Amino acid sequence: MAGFTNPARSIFTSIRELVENSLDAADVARIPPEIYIRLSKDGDSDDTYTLRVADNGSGISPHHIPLAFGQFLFSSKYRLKQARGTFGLGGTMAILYGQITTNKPVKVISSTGKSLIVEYRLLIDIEKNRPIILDRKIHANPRAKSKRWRGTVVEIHLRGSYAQAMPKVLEYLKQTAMVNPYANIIFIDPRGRLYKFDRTVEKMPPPPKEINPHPYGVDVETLQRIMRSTTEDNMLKFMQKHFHRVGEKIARDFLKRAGISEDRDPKTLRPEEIVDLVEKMKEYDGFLPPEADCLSPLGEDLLREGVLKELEPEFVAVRQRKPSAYSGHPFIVEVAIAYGGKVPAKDDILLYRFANKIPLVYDESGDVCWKIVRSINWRRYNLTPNMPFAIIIHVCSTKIPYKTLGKEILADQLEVSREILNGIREVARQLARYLSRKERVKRQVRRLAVFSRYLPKIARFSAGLAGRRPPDISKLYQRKQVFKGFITSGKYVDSEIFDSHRYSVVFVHIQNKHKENPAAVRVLGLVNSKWEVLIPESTLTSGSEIYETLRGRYKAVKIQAKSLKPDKKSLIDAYIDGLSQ
Amino acid sequence: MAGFTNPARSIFTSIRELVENSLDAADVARIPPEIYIRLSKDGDSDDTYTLRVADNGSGISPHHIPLAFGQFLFSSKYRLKQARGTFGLGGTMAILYGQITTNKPVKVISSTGKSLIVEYRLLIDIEKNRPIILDRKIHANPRAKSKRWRGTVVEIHLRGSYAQAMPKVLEYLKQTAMVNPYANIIFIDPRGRLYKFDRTVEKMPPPPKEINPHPYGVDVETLQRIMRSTTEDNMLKFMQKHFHRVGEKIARDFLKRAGISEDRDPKTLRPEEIVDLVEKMKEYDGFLPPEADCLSPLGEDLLREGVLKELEPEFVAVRQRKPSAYSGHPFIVEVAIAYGGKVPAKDDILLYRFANKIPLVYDESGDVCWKIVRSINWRRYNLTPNMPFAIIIHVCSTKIPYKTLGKEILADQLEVSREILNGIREVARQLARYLSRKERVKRQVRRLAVFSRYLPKIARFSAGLAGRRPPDISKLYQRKQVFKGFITSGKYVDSEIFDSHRYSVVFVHIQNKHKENPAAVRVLGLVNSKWEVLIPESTLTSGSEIYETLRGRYKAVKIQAKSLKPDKKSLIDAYIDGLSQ
Amino acid sequence: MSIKKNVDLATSPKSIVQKKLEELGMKFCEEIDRGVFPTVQMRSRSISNIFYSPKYRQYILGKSKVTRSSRNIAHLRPFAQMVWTAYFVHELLKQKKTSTLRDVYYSAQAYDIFFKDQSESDDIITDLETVIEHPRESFNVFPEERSAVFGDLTIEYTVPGYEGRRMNLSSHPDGVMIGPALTDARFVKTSADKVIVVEKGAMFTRFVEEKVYERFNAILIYTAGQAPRSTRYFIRRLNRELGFPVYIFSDADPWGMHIAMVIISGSANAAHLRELTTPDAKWAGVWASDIINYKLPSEKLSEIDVKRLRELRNDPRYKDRHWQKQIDIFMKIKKKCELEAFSRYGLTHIVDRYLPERLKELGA
Amino acid sequence: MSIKKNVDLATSPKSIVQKKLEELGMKFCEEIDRGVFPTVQMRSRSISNIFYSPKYRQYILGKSKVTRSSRNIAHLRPFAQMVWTAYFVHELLKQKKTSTLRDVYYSAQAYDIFFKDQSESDDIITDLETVIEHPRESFNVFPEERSAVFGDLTIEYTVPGYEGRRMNLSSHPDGVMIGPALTDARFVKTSADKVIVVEKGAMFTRFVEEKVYERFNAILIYTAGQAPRSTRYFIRRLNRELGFPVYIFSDADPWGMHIAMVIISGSANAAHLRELTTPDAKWAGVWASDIINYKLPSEKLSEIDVKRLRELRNDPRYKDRHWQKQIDIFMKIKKKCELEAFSRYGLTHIVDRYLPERLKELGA
Repeated sequence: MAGFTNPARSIFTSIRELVENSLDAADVARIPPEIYIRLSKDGDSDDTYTLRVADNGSGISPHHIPLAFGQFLFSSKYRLKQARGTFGLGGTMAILYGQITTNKPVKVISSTGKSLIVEYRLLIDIEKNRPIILDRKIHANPRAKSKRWRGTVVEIHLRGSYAQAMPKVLEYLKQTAMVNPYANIIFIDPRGRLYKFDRTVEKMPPPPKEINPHPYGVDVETLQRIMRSTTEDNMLKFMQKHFHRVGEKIARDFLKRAGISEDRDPKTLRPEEIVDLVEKMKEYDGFLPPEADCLSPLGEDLLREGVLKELEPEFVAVRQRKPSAYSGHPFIVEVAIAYGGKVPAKDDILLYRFANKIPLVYDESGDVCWKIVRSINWRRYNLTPNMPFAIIIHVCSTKIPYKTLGKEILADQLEVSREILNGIREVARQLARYLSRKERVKRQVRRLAVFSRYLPKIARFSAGLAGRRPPDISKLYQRKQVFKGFITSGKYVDSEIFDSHRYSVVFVHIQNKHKENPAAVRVLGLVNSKWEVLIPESTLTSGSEIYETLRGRYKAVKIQAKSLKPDKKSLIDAYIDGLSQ
Repeated sequence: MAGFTNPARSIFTSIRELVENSLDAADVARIPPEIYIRLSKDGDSDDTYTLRVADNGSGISPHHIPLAFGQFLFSSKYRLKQARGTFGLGGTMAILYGQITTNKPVKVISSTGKSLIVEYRLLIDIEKNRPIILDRKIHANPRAKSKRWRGTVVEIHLRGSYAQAMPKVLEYLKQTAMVNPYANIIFIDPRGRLYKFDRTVEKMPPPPKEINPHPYGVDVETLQRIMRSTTEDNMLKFMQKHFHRVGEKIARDFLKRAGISEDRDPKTLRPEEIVDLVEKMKEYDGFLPPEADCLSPLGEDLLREGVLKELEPEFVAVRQRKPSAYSGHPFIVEVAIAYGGKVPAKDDILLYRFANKIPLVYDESGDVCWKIVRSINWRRYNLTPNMPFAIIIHVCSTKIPYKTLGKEILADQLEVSREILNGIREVARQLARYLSRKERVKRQVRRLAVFSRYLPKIARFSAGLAGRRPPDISKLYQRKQVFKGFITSGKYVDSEIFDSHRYSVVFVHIQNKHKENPAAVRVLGLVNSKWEVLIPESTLTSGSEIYETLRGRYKAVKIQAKSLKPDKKSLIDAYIDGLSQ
Repeated sequence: MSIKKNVDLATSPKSIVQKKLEELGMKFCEEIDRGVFPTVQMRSRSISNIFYSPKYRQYILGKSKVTRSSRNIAHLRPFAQMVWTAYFVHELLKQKKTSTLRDVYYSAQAYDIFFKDQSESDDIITDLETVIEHPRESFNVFPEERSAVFGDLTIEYTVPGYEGRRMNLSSHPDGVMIGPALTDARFVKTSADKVIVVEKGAMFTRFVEEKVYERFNAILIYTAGQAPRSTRYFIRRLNRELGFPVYIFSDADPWGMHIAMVIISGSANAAHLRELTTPDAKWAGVWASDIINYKLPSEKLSEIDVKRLRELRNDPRYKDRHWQKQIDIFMKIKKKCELEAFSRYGLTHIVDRYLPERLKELGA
Repeated sequence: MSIKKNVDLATSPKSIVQKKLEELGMKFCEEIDRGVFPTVQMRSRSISNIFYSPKYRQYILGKSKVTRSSRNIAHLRPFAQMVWTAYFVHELLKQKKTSTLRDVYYSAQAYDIFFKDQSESDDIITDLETVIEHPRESFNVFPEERSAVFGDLTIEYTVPGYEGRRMNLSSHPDGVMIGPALTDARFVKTSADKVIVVEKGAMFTRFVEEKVYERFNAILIYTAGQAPRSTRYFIRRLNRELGFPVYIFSDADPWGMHIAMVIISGSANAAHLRELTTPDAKWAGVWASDIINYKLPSEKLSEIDVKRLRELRNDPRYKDRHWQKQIDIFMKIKKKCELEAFSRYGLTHIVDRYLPERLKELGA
C-alpha cells in the first residue's frame, strides 16, 4: 500500500491521514481547529503503537460512522472542491493498515454537537468491503449547548517504528502549523514528550466551494457518470447545468460545432459518441477559463503569519499570484521568502512545499519546485544557497498536478511552474532590496570610520615631510554626533546644527536605541536662510536605524525627533558626516 | 545446491565433477589418464554452454549407464576407500543442474573396451528419482583389440558464466595436473583457446584398497546398516568380520568389557543397545590403529615431478609423512615447498591445497592449512611471505576432515594439523639450508671484492700522509685466479698454485661455466711438503659454483678439475683468496 | 688608475630622494589646504603593464598609471601607510641611519600605523619606490646581512699573501665578514673590553650606527641566526685570549634562547669538540620577563614553541635557575617577541635604554 | 691595550693537526708493513655516549670508544674514505688553502673515492674531527660565506663617522661584506680592469686564494646565490663608473642561468627600477656546452628543471642566440652541474684552465 511501505513511513502516513481528516472537519465547521494527537507504545511490544487523534470538527452523524470508517467508498460524486486528502481514502487506509498489522479494531467516538456522543469499535471485512461492528456505545452530551462536545476521536493500533519516523513527523507538524496558523496542534509522542503548536490568529481562510467540472478537464468516465445521473433530457440544458462556466450561448455554439443536436437526449448518446464529445470539448476554444472561487488559498496575511510563527525570521516577504488554470483545473500559487532570525544557514536553500495546505515532506529532490529553485540565478538577488533563507511554496487547486502515485512530488506543469517561478522572483526581489539596503548602511558607516581614522594621519605625516604644521582636514571631512542618547518627547526637538556649507555630500545616520518604543524623525536643511524638510517624517521602530545621503549644498543640516506615541519615549543617537568634493 | 550457487561456480563445479569422475575411472583401469574437456557456447545464447568431458577410463557396462547417470544412488555400501568425489554424487548433480537450467538431456557414450560402444540420451525424473531414456544407440568397436576404444564421454548442457569462472577453472586444471603428473589433460574453452597439460611420467601411484570401517570411526547409522546386511549370527564373529583390525582376541576382550555376550545374535540388539555399543567402541582403548594400505598417496617422486612440471621452480623439497589416523580414519600428509624459478613473488605466500588428489581452489582463507602457514615464523627459515615460494599440501584419507558442506575447507583436526605442520617444517628447513648456502657464497664473494678495492687505497693515502712509499698490502690480503676458462679433460689437471703461507684463512671459489656438462673438482693443500686433499671430489653441475673456506695454515693451495663423464668437457674458473690474521 | 669624480653615484641619489620626499609631503599639505583630497600617481605594476625593453635590456613598466586617492575608501589605508613610510625613511636619511624591511614593519607601530604582516609593509615600500622612482636602498632600507664582526680590534693576518698585514675591525662599517682569514688572524691591539653578540643583522647595523662599540667599549658580533661554527670559535677566542665578557642578544622565544645557548654550551652535534663553546658568555636578552617589563609587542607561542620549551626545560644545559625562570615565564605568558620589537619605541630605544640597563644588571 | 702573545690560538692548532695527520698515516703504513690490518680508535658519538658535563658546561663524549678496523668488511669503505679525507686536508694545510664541505664531497671523485651524497662525506669529516680531536676549521674546511667583494679597489666611505676614510677591498681576504657603507662608498683607486662574479662562496674563496684578482686584474664578487639587490647595484656601479666588463659564473642549470640573468637584466619584480641591472655583463659559465666539453660530473635534470627551462625559453630576456643555444643543449643532454664540479680535476683546475680559456673566448 502506497504510504505504508516501511515501518517509519507507516507511522508518518497514519498520523498525517488522521490529522488531515481532522483539519478538513474543522474547515467544514468553520471553527479554528484544535487537534490532539497521541502516539503511545502498546505494552511491551517493540513495534506496535496506539494512535489517537481528536478534533473539534463537525463530527459525524452516528449512523454514518460505520460506513465512514469501516468501508472504502467509491463515490458517484463528480463535482469538484479543493480538499486536503492526498490519497482520497487515506483515513480508511490507516485504519485498514492498523487492522492488518495488529488485528485490532478501530475505536471511533464522535458527536455533531447534539445530545448524543457515539462510540464504535469496528473492523473492516476486507473481502466484502464492509464494516463489522464489534461494539457500539452511546454517551450523553451535556444539556447546556455551550458545554456540549463536538468533534471526532479516532483511535487505531498499528505496527511501525516511531524512532525512525520522528524527524519526518515533527517536520510535518511544524509545516502543518505553518500553513494553518489558526490551528492549535498538540502532539504527545511515545516517549511522553509534548510538542505544542499554538494558533496566532483566529481568522480562517474562506472555505472552498464545490463547482461543476470544466469541459477542458472532463474525461470519458466522468462524462458517463454525469449522464447516468442527469435529469436533463436535452443536450443544450445538459451542457449548461453540469459544466463550469457554460452558458446558453456557449452551449449552443459548442453543440453546433460538435455537430450534436441541441434537442438530443443525452442518455441516447452511444459510447463512441461520448468519446467523440470529450475530444470535441477539449478542442473547442470558446469555453471561458475556470473561476477560482472553488479554491481556498491561505492569503498573504495568513501565510506571513504562519511563516513568522514557525520560522521566526528577521525578514519575510509573501506573494499570492493571480488565479490561473491548467487543463481546465483552476489553481493559485502562493509564495513566501524568509530570511535571517532563526532561519538556519545550511549548505543548501531551505524549501517548504505545500499542496492544498498539506506539507510535502518526502521525496523532495524530484519536485518541480526544486527544479525551479535551482534554475534561479540567486546571485542576481545577492543570495547564495548557504545564506539563512527559506522559500515557501503553496499550490492550491481542485487537482494538484502530482507526478507520482505517492503524491509527494509536483509535476512540471507549464502553467503552474510559471506562476511558481514568477512568485519566487517577486519575493526574492523584495529580499534583495532589503539586503542591499542593510548592506549599504553597514558599508557607509564603515567607510566614514576609515576617513576619520586615516585622514588625520595623512595630514600629520605629510606635514612632517614638508616641515610645516599640519593642514586642516575638516575641509575634506568632518563627523559630528548631533544627538547623544536623546530622550524624545511628544513634540519635535532639534538636534545640534551641523555646519555643512563646505561639503558636497552629507550623511545622516539616526538610530533608535530604545528596546520597545518607536520614534518619528525628520531631517531639515538650511536653504536660503530657511529650514526645509529634506527627509520627511519617518518611523524608526525600536532597534532600527536610518542612513541617508544628502546630495546638494546646504548651509546647515539638523535632525528633529519625537516619540511616535506621545506617552512612549524613545532613545535617539544621530550623527552627521560631511565630505567635500 | 551446494557448488551451483552462482553462474561462475556452476561452470566450475560441473567441469570439476566430470573431470574427477574421469580421473577415478582411469585409476580403476590402471591406465595413465587422457582427459579431453571442451566447453562451448550454445548458439547465440549468452549464458548456456555445452560441456563435453571424455576419458580413457574403465568405461561403464551398457545396462549400468542409465542408473549411473540418471538417478541418485543412495547406496548401502559401508566399506571405505579413498576416492576423489567431493560431493559423492557430484557427477549426477552436474547432470541434474544442466537439465534444470536448460531442459536438455545428458548424452553419455561409453565402452568397457569390448565390442560395443553405447550411446544414451537421458533425463532424470526428479520426483521419482529415476532415469528417463530418450534415446539409445549402439555402435561397433573395431574388432582389433589394440584399436578398440575404451572410456566414457559425457556431454551436458548448462547455464553459467565462463568469463567469471575462467580463472578458477584454469587454476583448478593446473593444480590437477600438478598432482596427476601421469595424466594428459586438454581443455578447449568457449573462445577456442587450447590449454594443454602434458604428462611427464608414466608411473601411477598404487591404487587404494577398500577396507572395513575402524571401530573408532563408526556411527550409529553405519552400524545399523552393517547389522541389517550381515550374515553372521554371533557378535564375536560379527566384530571380526566387519571391522578393521579387529581379530579374535581383541573382539573377545572388547565384548567382555562392553558387557555383551559373544554369542548374542547381532540382529537381536535393541536400538538403545546399538547406541551404547557405538559409545563403548569409542571408549575402548584396545583397538589397533588403522592401516594405511587403503590410501593412495602420490609419493615423493610423483609430487616432486608434478611441482617441477607446473611451477618450474629453482628449488623444490618434498616430504611424505608417515601414515597416521584420527578418529579411526587413516590419513597421510604430503608436503612440498618450491622456490624461485617461475614461482612468482607475491605479497603473500602461495599455498596449494589438495585433498585426495583434488585441488581445493575456493574459500582458501578459512582453511586450517592457512592457519598453520600463518602460525609459522618464516623468519626462522630466512623467508618472508613476499619471496617467491609456494607451499603444496596434500592430505589423503578415507575421510577428509572437511569443515563445511562445501568441502573446500579443511577443518582443524589435531592429528592432521600436526602432520601438516611438521611436514612444512621439514621442507622449509631444507629450503632454508639451500638459501643460506646460496646467500653465504654471494656474500663472501662480495666481501672479498671490498678488500681488493679498498685496501690499496688505504695503503696509498696513508703513505701520502706519512710521506713515504706505499706498504705492501699482500701481507694482509691477496686474490689469485688459478683457473681461467679452463677446459676439463677425463683426468684431473692442476690449477696454478697459490702461495698461502702467510694467510690464516684461504677462500676457494670454483665455478662451472659450462652450459650443460658437469665437472668433478677437488682442492689440495701443501702440508709438510705433501699435497693433502682438503676438499674431496665434488660434483659441480652446469652453472653451479662451490665456495669454501679453509682454516689452518698451508704452505700452498691448488685446485684440480676434470670432466665428470670422460667425453663431456666442462669449463672452469677458479679463484683463491688469502686473508691474514 | 685614479678615478675622476665627475659622477658620484654613491651619495647623490640620497639628496635627490630626500628632496622628492619633501615635495611629496608639501603637495599633500597644499591639496588639503585647498580642500582637495590628496592623490598620488605612479606607474602601474600590474602584469599587463610590465614589458620587456630591448633598449634597456630589462623589464620596464609601461605608460599605464594608477592614481591613489585619499578620496577613495579602498585607497585610504595604503595611502596613509605610504605617507608614513615616506616620513619614516625621510627621517632615516636626515639622521643618516639605515634600516631593514623588517625594521620598517615593526617601527610603524610606534606611529599608530599598522601593517597586517611584513609582506604588506614590503608592498608599501615598493609603492614608494615606484612613486619616488628610486630603489629602497636610496632611502636607506637595506636587506639583512650575514655573520660579521665590528669593533676596535686590530688583527694581524696569517693567511698566505697577508702574513703580517694588519687591519682594524672597525675599518669597514658594514662589518667584517668572519671567514677563514679572520678566524686565523692574530689579535694585536684593542681598546674594547667586552663582546656583544646579536642574532639579527638589523640590530647589528643599528648598534654600529649608534656607536655601541664606542659607548660601551664593545666588539660587536652578528651571528645571522644560529651562529656558524667559525663564528662560535671566534667568540671563544675573544673570550679566552682577551678575557672579554660576552653578552648575547637574541629573540625572546625558545629558538632565540637556544641560539644563545649554543654559543655558550654548544650543541649535541658537536659534543666531540672543545673549541666552540664560551661557557662564560651570558644570555643578555631578550628575556621573557622583558616582554612584560618593557611592554614589548608580542605574538602568541605556537604549539611547536611550547613543545620546544618543554624539551628545553628538561635539557641539562638549561638547569640553571635563571634559564628555568625564563622558561616558566614563557609558559605562563604564552608569548614571544623578536629583538626588533624594541623599535616600537623608536629606533634608538634599544641602545639608549635597554642596553645600558641590561649591561648594568649583569654587572658589566 | 696591547695583546701579549703567550697563547696564539689562531695558527698553532694547524701545525698540531698537520703533525697528527702525518702520525696517523705513519701508523697505518707500519701496521700494514707488519701484516696487521690497520685500525683507528675514536670516541663513540652514539647517543648513549653523549653526556652533559657540568664542569665544561657543554655536552661531551664519554669514555666509550669505537674501533674502526680495516679487517672488518663493514668498516672498510668508511675507513678508506677517512684515510683519503685525512690525506686531502693535509694537502690543504700544506698548501695553505681552504675548502668547504661541498668541495670535499666533489674533490673525492678525482681520487677514485666515492661518497653516496654530501651527508656521507660530512659524516666522514666529523669522524676525522673525532679522531684528530680538532674542529674541521683547523684543517681548513670552512662553511660557505655570504655576499662579498674582493680586489684591488680603494674606496672612500661616506657613512657617518667614516667620512673620508679609505679602505682597499683587498685588505680583508675573507672578502669585504657588501652592506650599506660599501654601497655608499666612493671609488678612489684601482689597478683592476674587470669584474668576476661568482654565485658560490666556495669558488669565491678559491679565486681569492688562487690570486685570480692579481692574475686577471679582477675585482671578485660573491653573490651567495641569487644576488641581493645591493650587490646588483654595486656591480652596476663598477660597470658604469669604472667602465669594467663583468663576467658572471654560476651553476649550469636553469637556476644558475637565471642568477646571471637577473644581474644582467633584472627581475620582473623590480621592473619599476633602473639602477639594478648591468646589461653589458656577460654570463661566462658554467654553460650547458661546458658539461660536454669539460666532461664535468653532472646530474639528471629534474622535472622542475625542465619546466623552468621551458619558461626561460619563452622569456624575452633569453631571446639572444647564445642563451637559446644553451637552453637547447640543456634540453638535449638533460643534465646539469654545479660550479664546484671542476674540483673533480683538482682544486685549481677551474682557475688554471677554465677561467683563462673562457675569458679569452669572451674577448677579455
